[in-house]
Amino acid sequence: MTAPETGAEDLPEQTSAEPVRDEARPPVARVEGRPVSDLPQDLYIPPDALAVFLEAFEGPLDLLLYLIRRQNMNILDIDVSEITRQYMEYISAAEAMRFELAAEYLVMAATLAEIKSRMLLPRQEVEEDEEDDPRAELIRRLQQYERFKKAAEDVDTLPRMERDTFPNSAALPDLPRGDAHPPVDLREVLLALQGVLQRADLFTSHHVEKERLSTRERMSSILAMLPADRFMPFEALFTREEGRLGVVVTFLAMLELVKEELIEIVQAETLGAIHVRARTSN
Amino acid sequence: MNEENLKRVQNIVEAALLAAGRPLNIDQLRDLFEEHERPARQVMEHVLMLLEESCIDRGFELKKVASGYRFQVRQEFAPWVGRLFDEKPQRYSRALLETLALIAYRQPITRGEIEDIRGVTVSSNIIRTLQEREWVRVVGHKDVPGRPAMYATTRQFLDYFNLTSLDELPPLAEIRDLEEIGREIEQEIQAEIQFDTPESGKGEQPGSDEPPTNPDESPAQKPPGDSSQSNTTLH
Amino acid sequence: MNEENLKRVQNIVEAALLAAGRPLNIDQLRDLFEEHERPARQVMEHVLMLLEESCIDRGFELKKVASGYRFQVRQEFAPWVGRLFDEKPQRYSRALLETLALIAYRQPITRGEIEDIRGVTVSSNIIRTLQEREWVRVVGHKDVPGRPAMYATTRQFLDYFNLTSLDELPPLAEIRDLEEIGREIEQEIQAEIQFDTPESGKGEQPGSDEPPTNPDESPAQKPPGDSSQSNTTLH
Repeated sequence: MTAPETGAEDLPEQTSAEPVRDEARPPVARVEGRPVSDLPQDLYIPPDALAVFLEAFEGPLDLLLYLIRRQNMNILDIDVSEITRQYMEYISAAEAMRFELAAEYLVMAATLAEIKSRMLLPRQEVEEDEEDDPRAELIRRLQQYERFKKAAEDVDTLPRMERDTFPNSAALPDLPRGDAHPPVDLREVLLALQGVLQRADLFTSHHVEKERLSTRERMSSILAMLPADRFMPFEALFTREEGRLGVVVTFLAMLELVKEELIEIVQAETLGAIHVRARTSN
Repeated sequence: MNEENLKRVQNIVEAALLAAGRPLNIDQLRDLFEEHERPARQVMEHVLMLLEESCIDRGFELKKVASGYRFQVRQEFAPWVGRLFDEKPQRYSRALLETLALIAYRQPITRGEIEDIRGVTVSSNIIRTLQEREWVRVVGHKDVPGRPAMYATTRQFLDYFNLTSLDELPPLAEIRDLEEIGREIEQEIQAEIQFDTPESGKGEQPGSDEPPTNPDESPAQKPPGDSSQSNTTLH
Repeated sequence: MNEENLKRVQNIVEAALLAAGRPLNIDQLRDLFEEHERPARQVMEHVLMLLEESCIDRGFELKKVASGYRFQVRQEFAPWVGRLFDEKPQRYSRALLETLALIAYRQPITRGEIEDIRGVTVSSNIIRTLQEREWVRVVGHKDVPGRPAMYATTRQFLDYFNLTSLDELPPLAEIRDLEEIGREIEQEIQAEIQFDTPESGKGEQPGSDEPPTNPDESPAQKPPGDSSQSNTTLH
């Protein structure tokens, strides 16, 4: 913002604006300097109504705006003494009936009183400098508040969900099951095992340690191969390709399975065929 | 893409938007297709236009909001549809709306700054309600004593109020000072004959009152008038 | 009722069915209208027929179900719509990983035996998940009261972890020495979680019984001192 003086130099016509502005003022706003002849008639408010009345305002700025609008005043040219007088009426009425006012109302009362007294001081005739206008700050605040008050009203009128429109949806058809398997890192599995082992203190159990996992693996596969209801020839559990080691591992696995009573081995006659089946209780 | 294919894409998009029940953006819609059949962005935009046209004269419309496209009830039918729901649409207090408006138009803004303009304290309830509704979030802390939180609006706020960006908010009234009003009155008088409003205000207060374009990409715009380097700290 | 009115009723019904998110029957639909404008049942039936026809060749259809009418996404678009709900898979729980490890190292093993070692019950969900993933299968039933199933790992398990045989799993004794791996993997998991957060966690994923792995519980945090001792006592 340019300083007011330079602004006037930049716009020469502006210097002649002052008298023009005076004349252009709407008559309703020309209360300044004149004796106030017509008192507002609606100042008396019953106590209950006053409480409701004050609660309807969002604070002192809102109340002031109301008073200004009711007087058909222009914000930019408020009659401070009149507005102060009306404002004080409400405040003292509220205090008289011990209606608890927010502190902001009292601060505003003080501000108004101060502006009013400064307005009464003899003014130097440097009209163009509105920094000297004691009302400037108040006017700025009123305007600022008013624009956001208006903005809030505008926001309230925007078409909004649940009032002006509703989101649409339709029922789902049968959806294909997504293949949503989480990835697993083997190290995660091992870490998990470590945790269990610590808890179970299985390290002391050499039983676990001694076994080669290939034996365990073979135990599983033998069990999976064996039908529960009938015997299977012993030889069917081996494959030639695995060679000697395969036989040994299979044999160890079978011994382990027998020991754990998971399978039974039957040989009908000496040197006869060996048959194996999974153990069942029946 | 031939017409038949276009129609199929249109139906898939329609099906997806109705299945989702929430806004989907163009990327999300394109991702529904396997790579070899995925429509180009322009095709998708065209399809959305066709879809919009196909709902003219129906009970619902395709609406673009901040997070994408969604189907919603046409406003003219809201009174009937509203009867489906027991609860009356919530009315928001002036205090809440004013706080929301200040955050929307002046973000990022602290509670203290809101209170300065409104001239009253802002209750914690209001801030909490706005945050619970996910209309408002903390985008940083101002680097002043007490490090107060700075608030900004969210994408959900825009979605809720049927906006695609903050640009679509109703314009904020211009603020005028005493000097300006003097000039204006003079102009009014001179312009009795030819009425012509210059673009006043806009150039004189650069950006200060214009809402940032995209709240998500610029969550911590500096407060208006702040020219120092880092008044603002982000999360 | 003239054509214009009919069209209006049709649009209101359409809007209501799309907004309701549940089936509405004819009475409920008629209740949306004030008494003086309420369409007769036959009119409503006619309107519903018109509505059904208006959705031919679209992505959705009007369906009559037990509790009324509803709009439903057409089955033919399920493959595309389904991708909307393809969530990023959540991580497996510690409980699941422990169970898997015990089956791998102690197979064939019953659930009861797993529980004995872990000291807590193993949920059926875990076993089911492992079976669905085809990492674990039942290889028999133990000949004890209740004949519990015995579990073993599968070829798919070996394939997934790039093993040719279980022998390639590190011996148990080495597992105590995993602190290094533990720390390493934890960092990876953390990094992944950080990547995931912006989109995930919306709570759109029902039915995931397993809480996500909590990296804080990871055994890698145990004091390093006590590993050196027991390590030597084994073998």
